[in-house]
Amino acid sequence: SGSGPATRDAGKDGGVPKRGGRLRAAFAGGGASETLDPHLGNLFADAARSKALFDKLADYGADLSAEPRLAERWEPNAALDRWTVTLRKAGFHDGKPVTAADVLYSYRRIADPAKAYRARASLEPIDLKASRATGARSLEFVLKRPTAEFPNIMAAFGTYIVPEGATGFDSGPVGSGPFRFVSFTPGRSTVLRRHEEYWDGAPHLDELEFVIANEESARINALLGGQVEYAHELNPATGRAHEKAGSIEIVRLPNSAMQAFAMKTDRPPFDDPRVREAFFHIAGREELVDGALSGAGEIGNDLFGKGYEYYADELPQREQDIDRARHLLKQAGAEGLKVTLDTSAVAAGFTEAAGIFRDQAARAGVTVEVRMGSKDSYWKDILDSGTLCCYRSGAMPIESHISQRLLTDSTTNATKWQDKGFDTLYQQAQSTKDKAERGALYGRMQRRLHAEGGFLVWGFGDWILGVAPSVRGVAREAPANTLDWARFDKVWLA
Amino acid sequence: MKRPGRYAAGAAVAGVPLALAVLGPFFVGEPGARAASFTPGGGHWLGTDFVGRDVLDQVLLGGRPVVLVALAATALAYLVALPVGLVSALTHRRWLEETLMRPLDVLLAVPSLLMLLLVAAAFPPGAVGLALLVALVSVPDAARIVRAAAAEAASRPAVEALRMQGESWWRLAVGYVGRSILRTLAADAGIRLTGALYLVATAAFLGIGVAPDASDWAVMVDRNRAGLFIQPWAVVVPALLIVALTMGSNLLVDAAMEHRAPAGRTPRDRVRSEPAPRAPVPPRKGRRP
Amino acid sequence: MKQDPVLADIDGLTVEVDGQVLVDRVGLRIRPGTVTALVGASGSGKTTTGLALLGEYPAGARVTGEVVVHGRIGFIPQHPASVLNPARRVGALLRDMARQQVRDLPRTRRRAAARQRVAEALADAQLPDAAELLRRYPHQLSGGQQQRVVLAQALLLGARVLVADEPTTGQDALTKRRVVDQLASVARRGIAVLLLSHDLDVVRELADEVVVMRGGRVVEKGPAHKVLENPVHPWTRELLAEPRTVPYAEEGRAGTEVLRVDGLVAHHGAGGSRVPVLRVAGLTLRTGECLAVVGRSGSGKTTLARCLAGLHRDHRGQVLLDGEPLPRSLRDRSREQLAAVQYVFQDARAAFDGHRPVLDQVARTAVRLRGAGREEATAEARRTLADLGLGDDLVRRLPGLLSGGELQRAALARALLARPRVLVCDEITSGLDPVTRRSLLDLLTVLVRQRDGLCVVLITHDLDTAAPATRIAVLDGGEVVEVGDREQILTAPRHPFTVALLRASTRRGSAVRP
Amino acid sequence: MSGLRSWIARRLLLGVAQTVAVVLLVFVLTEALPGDAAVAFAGDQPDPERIAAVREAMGLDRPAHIRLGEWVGGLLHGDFGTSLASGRPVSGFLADGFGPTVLLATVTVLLLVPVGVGLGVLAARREGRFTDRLISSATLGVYAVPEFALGVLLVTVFALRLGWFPPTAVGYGTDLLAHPAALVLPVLVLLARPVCSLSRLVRAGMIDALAAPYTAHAQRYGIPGFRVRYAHALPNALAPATQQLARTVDWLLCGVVVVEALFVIPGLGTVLMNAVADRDIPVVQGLAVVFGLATVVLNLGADLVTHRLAPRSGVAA
Ligand SMILES: Nc1ncnc2c1ncn2[C@@H]1O[C@H](COP(=O)(O)OP(=O)(O)OP(=O)(O)O)[C@@H](O)[C@H]1O
Ligand SMILES: Nc1ncnc2c1ncn2[C@@H]1O[C@H](COP(=O)(O)OP(=O)(O)OP(=O)(O)O)[C@@H](O)[C@H]1O
Ligand SMILES: [Mg+2]
Ligand SMILES: [Mg+2]
Repeated sequence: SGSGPATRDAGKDGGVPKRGGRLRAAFAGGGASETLDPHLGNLFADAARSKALFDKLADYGADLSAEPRLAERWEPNAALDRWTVTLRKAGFHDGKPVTAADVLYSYRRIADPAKAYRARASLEPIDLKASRATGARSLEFVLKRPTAEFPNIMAAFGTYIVPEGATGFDSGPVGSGPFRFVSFTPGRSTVLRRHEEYWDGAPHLDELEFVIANEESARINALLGGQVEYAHELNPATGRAHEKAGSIEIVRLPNSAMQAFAMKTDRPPFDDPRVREAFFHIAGREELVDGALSGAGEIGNDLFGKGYEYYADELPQREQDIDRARHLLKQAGAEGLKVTLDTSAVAAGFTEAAGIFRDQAARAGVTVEVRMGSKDSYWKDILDSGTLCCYRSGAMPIESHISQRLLTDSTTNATKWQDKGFDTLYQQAQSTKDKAERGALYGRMQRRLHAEGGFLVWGFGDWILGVAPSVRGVAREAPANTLDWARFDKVWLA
Repeated sequence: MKRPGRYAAGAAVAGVPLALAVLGPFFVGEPGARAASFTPGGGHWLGTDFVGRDVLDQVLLGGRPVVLVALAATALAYLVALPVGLVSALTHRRWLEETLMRPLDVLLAVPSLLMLLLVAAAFPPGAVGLALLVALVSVPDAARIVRAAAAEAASRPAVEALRMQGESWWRLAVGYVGRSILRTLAADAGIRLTGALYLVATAAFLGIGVAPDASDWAVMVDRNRAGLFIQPWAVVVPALLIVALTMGSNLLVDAAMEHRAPAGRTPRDRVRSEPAPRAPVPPRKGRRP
Repeated sequence: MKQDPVLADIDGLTVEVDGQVLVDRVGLRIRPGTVTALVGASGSGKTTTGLALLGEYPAGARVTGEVVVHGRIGFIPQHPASVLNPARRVGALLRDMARQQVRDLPRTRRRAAARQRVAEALADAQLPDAAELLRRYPHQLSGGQQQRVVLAQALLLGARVLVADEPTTGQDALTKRRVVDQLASVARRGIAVLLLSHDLDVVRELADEVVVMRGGRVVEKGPAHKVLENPVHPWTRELLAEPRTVPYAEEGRAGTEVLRVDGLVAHHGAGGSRVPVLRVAGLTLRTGECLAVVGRSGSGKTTLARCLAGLHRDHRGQVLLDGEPLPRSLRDRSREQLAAVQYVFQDARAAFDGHRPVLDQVARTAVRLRGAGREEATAEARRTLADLGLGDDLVRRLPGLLSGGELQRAALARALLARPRVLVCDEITSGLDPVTRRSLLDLLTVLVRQRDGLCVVLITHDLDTAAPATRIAVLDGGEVVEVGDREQILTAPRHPFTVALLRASTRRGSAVRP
Repeated sequence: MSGLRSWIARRLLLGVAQTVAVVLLVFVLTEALPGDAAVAFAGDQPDPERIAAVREAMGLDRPAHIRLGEWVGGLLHGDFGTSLASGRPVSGFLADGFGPTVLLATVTVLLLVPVGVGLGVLAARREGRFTDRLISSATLGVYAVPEFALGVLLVTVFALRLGWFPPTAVGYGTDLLAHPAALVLPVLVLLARPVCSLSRLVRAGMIDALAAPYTAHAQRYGIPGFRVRYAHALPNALAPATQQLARTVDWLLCGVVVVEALFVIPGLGTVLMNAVADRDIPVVQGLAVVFGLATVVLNLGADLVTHRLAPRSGVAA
């Protein structure tokens, strides 16, 4: 895919990239237990730091399709269960080249069952015992089953390549990323310096510092006060307040966060598709986006991945239709329905959305009782218990969304959508080499979900950043978690 | 030395929020459709709040719970703290005092965040959880202040005399000691009231007591903070009302407490800072009738 | 203003509260080097007049007339405890005052000089070895010691005018002598002293001018010898009449034992500094008798009384009522036990709740300890108070609005309402003029004689008051040095201390008679 | 004196018991919270298999009392244990958070005492008059404004508009002393509420103390007004205020979460927040020890002062 959006934007920002300077970027963090281990990272701050220090074999483009990074090329066999990957010429910060052995070491480290690294689930399709290096820079991945979207695996969150044998990362981690390590204080700051020999061209910045500020208003104040040049994750309201003021620049990364209500399809009342459909019709999506996301986002159509590759654009937008909802509920014998909606302050917009939806449901005669849960254990709590909950997802390919959440054996199936036919469709897609055909299969799956799935996807939130006027080259289209999000090697200071 | 105007300031300041709290709910119309959050104008006098509701309506609705909850919470806290503090100040049994006060110290040392989280997790949302929470958080503080204030009064000869008369503990503790430290208690309670109010808001955010989008001034202040710069009214109006409530009620209490010292011979102009006269004092002339 | 040496001038002073006249057109002139004594019945307006010099009036008073004062005024209030800061050590104010006076000295010498001045003032106020005393808190001093500390403050001040409200009430005869000498020497130094006193001996000895007050009016004034020796006004004459001599109790009516003190050793302070201040090997009280306890100030009289009353827990030994040991703390005593032993506090003002009318407080005793109904109790309280000369309108006021002597009587009434079997009275006559004192003691006599089984412990410095008692106990330095029948003690004292005490209180013309 | 000493000794002994109680309570509370370190670690990927693996790796599969026992055993050897979330020693967490917290607390208290007491005394002197009303209204007004709003307001005016102070301490690390300007706004926010509560209590006590005869007496005897008020009247008014002050210091030491977050000061409050969110029990327990000890010592101090200011108490019958 050659030049990423970053370089495109650089032109729009005007001027030729200037070399030098130090950029300070404020992120929310995890306190003193933060780590530089790229496989352990969980937070946005971890992801951004890992991205600066390390590389993956591939990464997601703005539409969530995999783009080659350390992998120069990849080639499947006919059965789609063996993939040959050729690495590009790249070096670690200590001068050693990135080799197939490093890749295998990294993947095996991630997959270590004793360690429970986050990306382990993503690497599950790979048979790492059978996979092997075929040369210094080429290797063959053996998969447990046909996997047409194997590149998504190489681009998955946290699948960074570390040098063979690397264990401790807190002092002097060595990666192949655009920046090399200088210093790290957990929960406070991380200082990195330009890696001159970076394979994708040395960064413009001399130095990059990540500082941790958990409170949103602290990040925006630090930005306004010139203490940082880049503030990650701002509130929609803050975005609106400063958009036109001109002292800082507000960058919105669209389609970054799916916002939904997840209905458990395996238990009453949502085991009745009519009730699910009724709920689809209850939701006033504009009202939800305006109220819960403060207008910073787009409405959803009960499908994940708006704007991403394979997204079923052609399906009609669902509108609020209280009469129809009442009718469906009556049909289902669920008049005067009472449900508990689980929510928590775990993600922006959750409690707001819950309140708004409660009022909307009341108009259809449904009593929604909002229950606040602990934000630290929310995701675990809603996974198996309850019937209806607020749900959110960051950007990932639609295929990953399906494989992680909608298959019978998916590990985080919050809607308990377990459907043999659906599973089969998925497997079929994974064995289909032709992209268009595969797209059609994804389309079929999405139609089913749209008609009777468990996710009431009401919106997609923007990811809002603030940058100082002097900062150029910040990508504007990349959803959070994709390659160009929080990417600093193409950024420069005017 | 009665000044008729001494209640005026407090009454004027507290009157607005109190009137709103009492009468506000009667002036709220049907809730219309929600607008976008944090938008000023657009048919909403005070704009909209974080979920697009009319701020004016919320202000009108949000006073009653604040006043009720804060009052009830403070009263509850004192209901426990007062006897505990007084008993421990009045007893001569060290073990009793230690038994009463030391466990409270333990409560004090537990980070309130943890307490909040636990109560949030353990109790269903509702008045009970909320009451318990506020009591848990305020009682140790209040009890220590009561105890400290009462220590001196409890050791006065007047208390011995009351004991000599076989007065009941209540009469002694509440009628004499409590009354002697009334001013301090009033000051502390006045402040605690406001503290309780925001505790309710924090609790609401963690899911205890009232809903996180409840119509409640304190909750409004907390939840609308994100929009402070685009739609300030959603924060400023309820905050000002709370400020007025706090300020007014405390000033009223101040006024009520004015010159409550037991009557006796006091210098004409009460003792102030002026140094005692050194040179011949100017004749002190009384008013001639 | 004419160039006369008048230091303080009160002219036509009228103080009215709620239409009631406390002081009516009083005029006074105080000249340097003289002692002006203000005498009169309890509640006659002495304190009100004295406080006027300080610019203090009852709250809400209407004041007319003129008060002019030149220079600083020292003040010894009737209840010295009230001006002693309970949260500060006794030495704090003294040291601060002294520091003010040595400001002009070089820095290095200030400390020593200040200390020197304080020590002198204390010595002048008859408080020897005061260094230890200065480190105490006011409540750790006996009533008389408190009074002398306040006197020391006034002396240290170097005031040009000294208002001394009952400066000798709490002192034993020996100390009183010295205090009187001290006041005399103060006057000799050119200081004008306004002495408000009931103690006519002191007045006789000190006063140059005597002003006699009654009901807020000046009824007679003039040079001391004239007024005291040839009183014109009948009221003055009444005031000067001889003290009573009729014994309080019927002679020879030896009753049964009520209260016995056994091996009592009382301590003050806590922990390591716990010092024994009182030792009573044995002391018995019988029904129908009156035991007077005399002794020097600070000898432990109040401590003894408080031990009996259950107000002082920190003691060894036992107090037995009818042979039953009484709990040490009155908290553990039953109602009957509480009622049986009643104590009238030395500092009456501090012992009342300032927020409730006196009558209510007095009546409560009957309600709580005898289970009387409210109405009934109030009626009885009103009667008892009236017997003590306290009118209805007076006792419905808050304690702060009563004079010192009035409060003392109210305190006695409060204890009497319990119908006690043992009544411990701590200096209950100290704030009373001779006339009122006489009537109070008469009342007590009636009670002792009529109420079967009542016995009274009368703590007093005044030998005239002690003399009619059945028996007299003499305390010195915490030891009972002598107990005996009145005749024996007064006529044939055995202990040298008793002798000294008796000698000190022998006054001109009349010795104490048995 | 030695009575006092034995009292202190007993209270300290009790204090140890109290601290143990605090630790136990905190342990139970944290255990009672929904979720554990493994769940918190798993975040939005609560894959049950993964949670089980993490649980095992963290040793959470063992019974709670064994874990507590082990931790206590370590503590007896001065070892606070290791964090579950990061595997780093807990003592490091405490040491890191302690510096900024103590600095903020010290500066705040150094300003709070004179300002709070001074305002209280002034208001009491002018009871019912304009100055009193002004002081009362102003402090109450500030008190009733929530911390975050006050913080945002101060930052907007003094940092962003006027540029006098940095808006946050971001990037300054632990060495805040090197950037005193960054402390000004946080300290102001921290002061806002305690100044009000302290001055109100001082005022309440002072009104009675100033009206007391002993104050008039000291004044009459030529003691300068300042000394009369502060050395003679104030001690009688101070007992409740001292308790309040102890509470304030305790609050300052045990983490002022809002201010730390708003100004990016990584103190103990932040450590606690994160540890609770991570269910990092050893860290929470380490903090509980620190908080428990701080509270015990502060309460003992305050009680000593109370005792000293009411010397008559304790001898009552
Ligand atoms: N604030 C007040 N309001 C009304 N009456 C008062 C007030 N203060 C004092 N009195 C009354 O004024 C009278 C004079 O009081 P004052 O204290 O001057 O008497 P005194 O001569 O000093 O008496 P004693 O010898 O008993 O101390 C008393 O009857 C007292 O009850
Ligand atoms: N709380 C205390 N702590 C230490 N010493 C005390 C305390 N109370 C009293 N004392 C001392 O104990 C001694 C006896 O005091 P007490 O009050 O019994 O004397 P008293 O005979 O009643 O004297 P007075 O006639 O002056 O009232 C005095 O020397 C006094 O200083
Ligand atoms: Mg008098
Ligand atoms: Mg005595």
